Amino acid sequence: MVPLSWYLILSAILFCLGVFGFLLKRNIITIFMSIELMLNAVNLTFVAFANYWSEHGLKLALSGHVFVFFVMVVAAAEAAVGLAIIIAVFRTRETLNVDRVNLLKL
Amino acid sequence: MVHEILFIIFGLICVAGAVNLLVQRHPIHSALSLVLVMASLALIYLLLGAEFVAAIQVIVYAGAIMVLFVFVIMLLNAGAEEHSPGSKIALLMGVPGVIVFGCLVGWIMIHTSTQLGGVRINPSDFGDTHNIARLLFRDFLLPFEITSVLILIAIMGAVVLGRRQN
Amino acid sequence: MTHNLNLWVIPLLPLAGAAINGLFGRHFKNAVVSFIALFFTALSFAWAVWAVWSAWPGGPIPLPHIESFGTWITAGSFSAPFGFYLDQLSMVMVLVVTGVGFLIHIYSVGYMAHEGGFYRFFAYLNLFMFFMLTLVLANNYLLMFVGWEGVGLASYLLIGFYFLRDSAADAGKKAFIVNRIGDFAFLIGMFLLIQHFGTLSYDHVFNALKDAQKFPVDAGWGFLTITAICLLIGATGKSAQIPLYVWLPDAMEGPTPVSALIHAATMVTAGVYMIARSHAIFNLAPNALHIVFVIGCVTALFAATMGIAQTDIKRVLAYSTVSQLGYMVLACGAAAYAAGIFHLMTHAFFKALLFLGSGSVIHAVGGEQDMRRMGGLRTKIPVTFWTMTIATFTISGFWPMAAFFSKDEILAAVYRSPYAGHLLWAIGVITAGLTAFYMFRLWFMTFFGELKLGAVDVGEEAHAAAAPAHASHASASHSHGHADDQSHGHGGVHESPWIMLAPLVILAALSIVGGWVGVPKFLGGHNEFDRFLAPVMEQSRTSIAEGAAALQNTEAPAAPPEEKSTTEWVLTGMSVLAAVLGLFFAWLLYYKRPDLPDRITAKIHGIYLTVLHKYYIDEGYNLLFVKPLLALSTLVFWRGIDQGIIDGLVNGAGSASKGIGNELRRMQSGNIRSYAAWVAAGGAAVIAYMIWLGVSK
Amino acid sequence: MDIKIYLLVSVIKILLVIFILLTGVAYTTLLERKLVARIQNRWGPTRVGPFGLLQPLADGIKFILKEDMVPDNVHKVLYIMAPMLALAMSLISIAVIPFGPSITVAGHTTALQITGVAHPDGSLSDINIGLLIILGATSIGVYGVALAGWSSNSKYSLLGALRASAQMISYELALGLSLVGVLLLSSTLSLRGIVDAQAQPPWFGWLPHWYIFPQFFAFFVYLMAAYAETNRIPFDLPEAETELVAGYHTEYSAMKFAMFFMAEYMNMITVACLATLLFFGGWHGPVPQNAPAIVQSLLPVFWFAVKVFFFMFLYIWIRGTLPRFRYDQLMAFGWKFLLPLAIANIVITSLIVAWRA
Repeated sequence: MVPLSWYLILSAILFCLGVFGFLLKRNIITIFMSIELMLNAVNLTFVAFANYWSEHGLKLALSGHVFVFFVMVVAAAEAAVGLAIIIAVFRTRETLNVDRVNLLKL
Repeated sequence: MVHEILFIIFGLICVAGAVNLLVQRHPIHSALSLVLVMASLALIYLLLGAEFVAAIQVIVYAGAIMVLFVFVIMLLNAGAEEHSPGSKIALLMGVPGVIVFGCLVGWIMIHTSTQLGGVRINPSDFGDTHNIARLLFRDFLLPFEITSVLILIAIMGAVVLGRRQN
Repeated sequence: MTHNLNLWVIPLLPLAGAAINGLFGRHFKNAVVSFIALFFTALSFAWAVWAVWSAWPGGPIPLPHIESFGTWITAGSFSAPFGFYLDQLSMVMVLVVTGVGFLIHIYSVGYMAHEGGFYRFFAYLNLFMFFMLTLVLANNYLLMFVGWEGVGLASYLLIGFYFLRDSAADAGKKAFIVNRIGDFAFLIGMFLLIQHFGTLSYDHVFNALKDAQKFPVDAGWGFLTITAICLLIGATGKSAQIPLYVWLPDAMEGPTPVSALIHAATMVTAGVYMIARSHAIFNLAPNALHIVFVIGCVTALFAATMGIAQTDIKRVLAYSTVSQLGYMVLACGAAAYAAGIFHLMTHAFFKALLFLGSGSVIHAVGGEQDMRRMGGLRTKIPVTFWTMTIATFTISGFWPMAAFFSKDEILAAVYRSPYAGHLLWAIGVITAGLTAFYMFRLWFMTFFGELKLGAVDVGEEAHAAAAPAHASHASASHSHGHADDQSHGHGGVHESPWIMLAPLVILAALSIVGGWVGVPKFLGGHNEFDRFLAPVMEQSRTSIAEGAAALQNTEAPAAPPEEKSTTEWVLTGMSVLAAVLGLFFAWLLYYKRPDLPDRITAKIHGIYLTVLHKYYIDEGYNLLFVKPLLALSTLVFWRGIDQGIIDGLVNGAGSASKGIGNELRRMQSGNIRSYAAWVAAGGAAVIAYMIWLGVSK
Repeated sequence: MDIKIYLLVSVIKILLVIFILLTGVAYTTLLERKLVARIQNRWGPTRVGPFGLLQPLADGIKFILKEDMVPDNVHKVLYIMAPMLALAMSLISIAVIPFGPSITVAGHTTALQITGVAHPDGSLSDINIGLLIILGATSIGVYGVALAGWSSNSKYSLLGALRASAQMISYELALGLSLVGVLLLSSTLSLRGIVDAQAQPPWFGWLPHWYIFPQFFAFFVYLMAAYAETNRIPFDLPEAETELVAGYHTEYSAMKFAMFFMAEYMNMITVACLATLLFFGGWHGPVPQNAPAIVQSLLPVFWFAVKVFFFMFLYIWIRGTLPRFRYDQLMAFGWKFLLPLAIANIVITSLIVAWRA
């Protein structure tokens, strides 16, 4: 019998770490990974709450899982497009450092 | 009891992986630590009785998305990230902001943990494939279709972006 | 309803033609274009004939026959139906519009043969037909207004047909703007109607007006009078009455068939039609009726006098059109709506004939429009000559031509009418004389004497004479020049092709027999036309007398006194005499003693110039309205409000945002992580706020 | 049941399975060498032991005793981690595979499956997403290859790894989709459930109720994709000797190389087992009713082993027969042929299922 708040705190921690990653890392790919980390944190809350509500006999508690799937789909799409963008950027700028990619045009 | 122990173990692994993601300079290490986070998250999902989600988490996230990341890192042969003058705003505003954010949320959670109550490992028919499939293909059919369209568009976009303009 | 005549087909057919020609005509051969135009017009004419035939009074179909297609606009309590309305009045109009329109289409095929933008011309012409038919068939004022504006548009397009020529474009603009003034008043009138009747459909309004208690004769200046006056102003705009007639003469910039169709036969009569249509309102507003009366009379006289001095053949006809319209309005003012419509019909015939004839003449002499350069065309273009002759005699009101009957009926009605009838009747007669005079002047100058093409140089008066005359002359020669120069230069006068002559002949026949439907009693006729329209005008007879009575607060005579036929004879005699005098003087001055006119003009130079300059009306308007408006809009609206305030605001906003942006730009460092920092801080703030809410609760 | 006994039994099962598996791997290599030799009209290893039967042992000893060298400038941690990862993943996927119904030893009944549990009432419960776990393990297995190639800091390895990961990612799709048809028919993700779903009376009285017959295309796609997943000929581009020396394990030697080697062969076995379970009715086969209990419980395992052996044989046979694809051909084959075929199969199958329901 684990308190729900543990899960939520865990996801909060992960989320904050993800934001830190976003704020502090310089490599575009790593920043992307931080975003994925945040998404995962959110997924954790979804799943935890799904379980929690099914405990409390809520219908459609499983929709939490479904939302997780949707988040995954979005993450996959984002990863595909984002990595393609990264490759394109790298081709033109020869760098992955976001601080060097702060102009819209070369 | 077992539940708590397992949760603590995997939660700690998660946090450790996430922290490692931050401290590592080389993207591939970050990627691997993220994979670690995801794997242990999958196990936590199992604790929450969401075995299907757990499996999908491993297959899709760890197995596909992260492989894609690693693949790109290898392709671009990205080295350790070099130091560059970051943005002061990020340091002066973002970091404290995030800390405050985390502290506040944590405070709320601890504050309300007693009212919230807890979760236990459900009977296995909770998160099993049949129910999820029923939900996904009946109640959420339209969103499902829309997400598939989204994926399709993303694929096209990736192809277009990835093609070498010449 | 049991009987469905599908009236909507009548206007829709020309629209189809317009659409086809306008959209694809560019790629068609001229033959195809003209076929399409003619086909749809003819079909519409046939349909109209069939509809009228099957709806003939006494037939199975009760009149007025309304075909409604549901409501068109609904706004609160107000709702405008969308439907067509066929009664004796619209029957006449439909027949005139489609019939004359069809003839003029035929004529145009020959006339425009060598013009550029052939398809454009016919598309516009068909479009005009569509709107005109909508106008006359509408079953409410709003739909009528649609047609009203539509014909305005069509006429604008067609006046400016040679849009490369500034004068044409200006004329188009002038027509459009002047008409806007009238339309503005018309709109106000409609609003008043909506305010008081809650609807615009004829039958509702008129039935409501039947209720004598609710709407007694408005002797003062009640809303009925105001409404009537507004409608009247609208009519003056469309029908080129004083004070808004100024656009019509310039409208001659357009191709001649256009002048014939739009600016003589159909569109300009829309105002008269509208007055006749709303006779129920006018009858109850004697003051308004009085104003109509005066306006019509004055217009008739002034236009006639102006017509005398013009040297441009089409302008002469333009002014005669204005004066004839004045006649019709006069008739309406005398509450002799039937007479007005009667004259409208005959006028449609002979004035279209005159214009087409003049077009044929211009065509013959290679684009020359100045009558002083013409002459002796009698033998060279016989058919045109004879048809023109018939037309001239008709407009001058000789027995047994059409105008004789219609004009006489008007004059008689005027004489009968209770407001200072006799004086205005006298003016009417004088106008008739003047009309005869300038028409025969035209006739003699054009067809008799010897051809003086390019011989005479136009005197400085002519130079002083309205500049557009020259522009149009130049333009016409330009527009025909290329056609004629190849074939036979300026000298080679030639008869027009039969496709142009056939309509002339038909119209000539109509101008002769057209009037016989309205032979007054004392001439042994039964005035069928009057009786035909009677059901529509049934109120005229009675309440007009009441109106007059109310105006002079005397006891209303039970019925208008039935004149003794002797009076009729006298009146008729007078008008015929006037016509003969006009013929005589014209003959004297322009055939027998061609030197006289110059001497006379030399004597009364001032007056002559005044007349030549059309009483400086245009200049006056320029001075009174255009210049002040221009100054106002330049100084106040443009410099002051627009540049000062509005631009100031806009630029101020722009510069302000620019300044702010300059500051905020620092936020947009392009550094993703600083953006993320903002987001994070914002999220923290939001959470803190929510917690604060929760705590404070 | 008692948790201690459960753990004990599980440990025993794990050890047993690993032992059998490693032996199987070892002798698969021998089998391969022999068969390929025969196909190429040679003898193959004959010296060590009778018919060279001890050859695998010698190889093993060689691997173990060889110097375990780590080249310079490799990324040490990952370099060492990669082969372990590969091996571990291939072992994990074995864990959910049922080899037979259940067996009773010393009055104690257990399922012939590491993750299977036998309830006192004789019913067997299985982890209900076994198939997904196998897929997950294989997809994680990609990391082994990728990291190996990247960490060993050599262009051959890197190219091999790139090829390998690209190829595995692409063919995972076809693999997963080809399984959906079977899942639609059996309507469960538990491998045991799938096998039981094939335990129905045969079609037309003689044709065994195996899913290969209704799902032949799925089977074909699965086989091709599986070969690609295991980097076997004709899809062994990641280790194409003629182009990339040895692909992603160019820089590896001794035990680390052996791990890759074992991982590859274990994957082959896993694939074979999976094919058996999904398409060939698993352990079902003629079992005499009046045979002793031990035979009753082991004969199915025998049938299972026979079917798996057939697939291993097929592997080797194909290796000995077919040439290697070109890389673009490989990708085209995966994306433009297998994937559409699998999708079409899914559509048709689901239509039929829906129609039957």
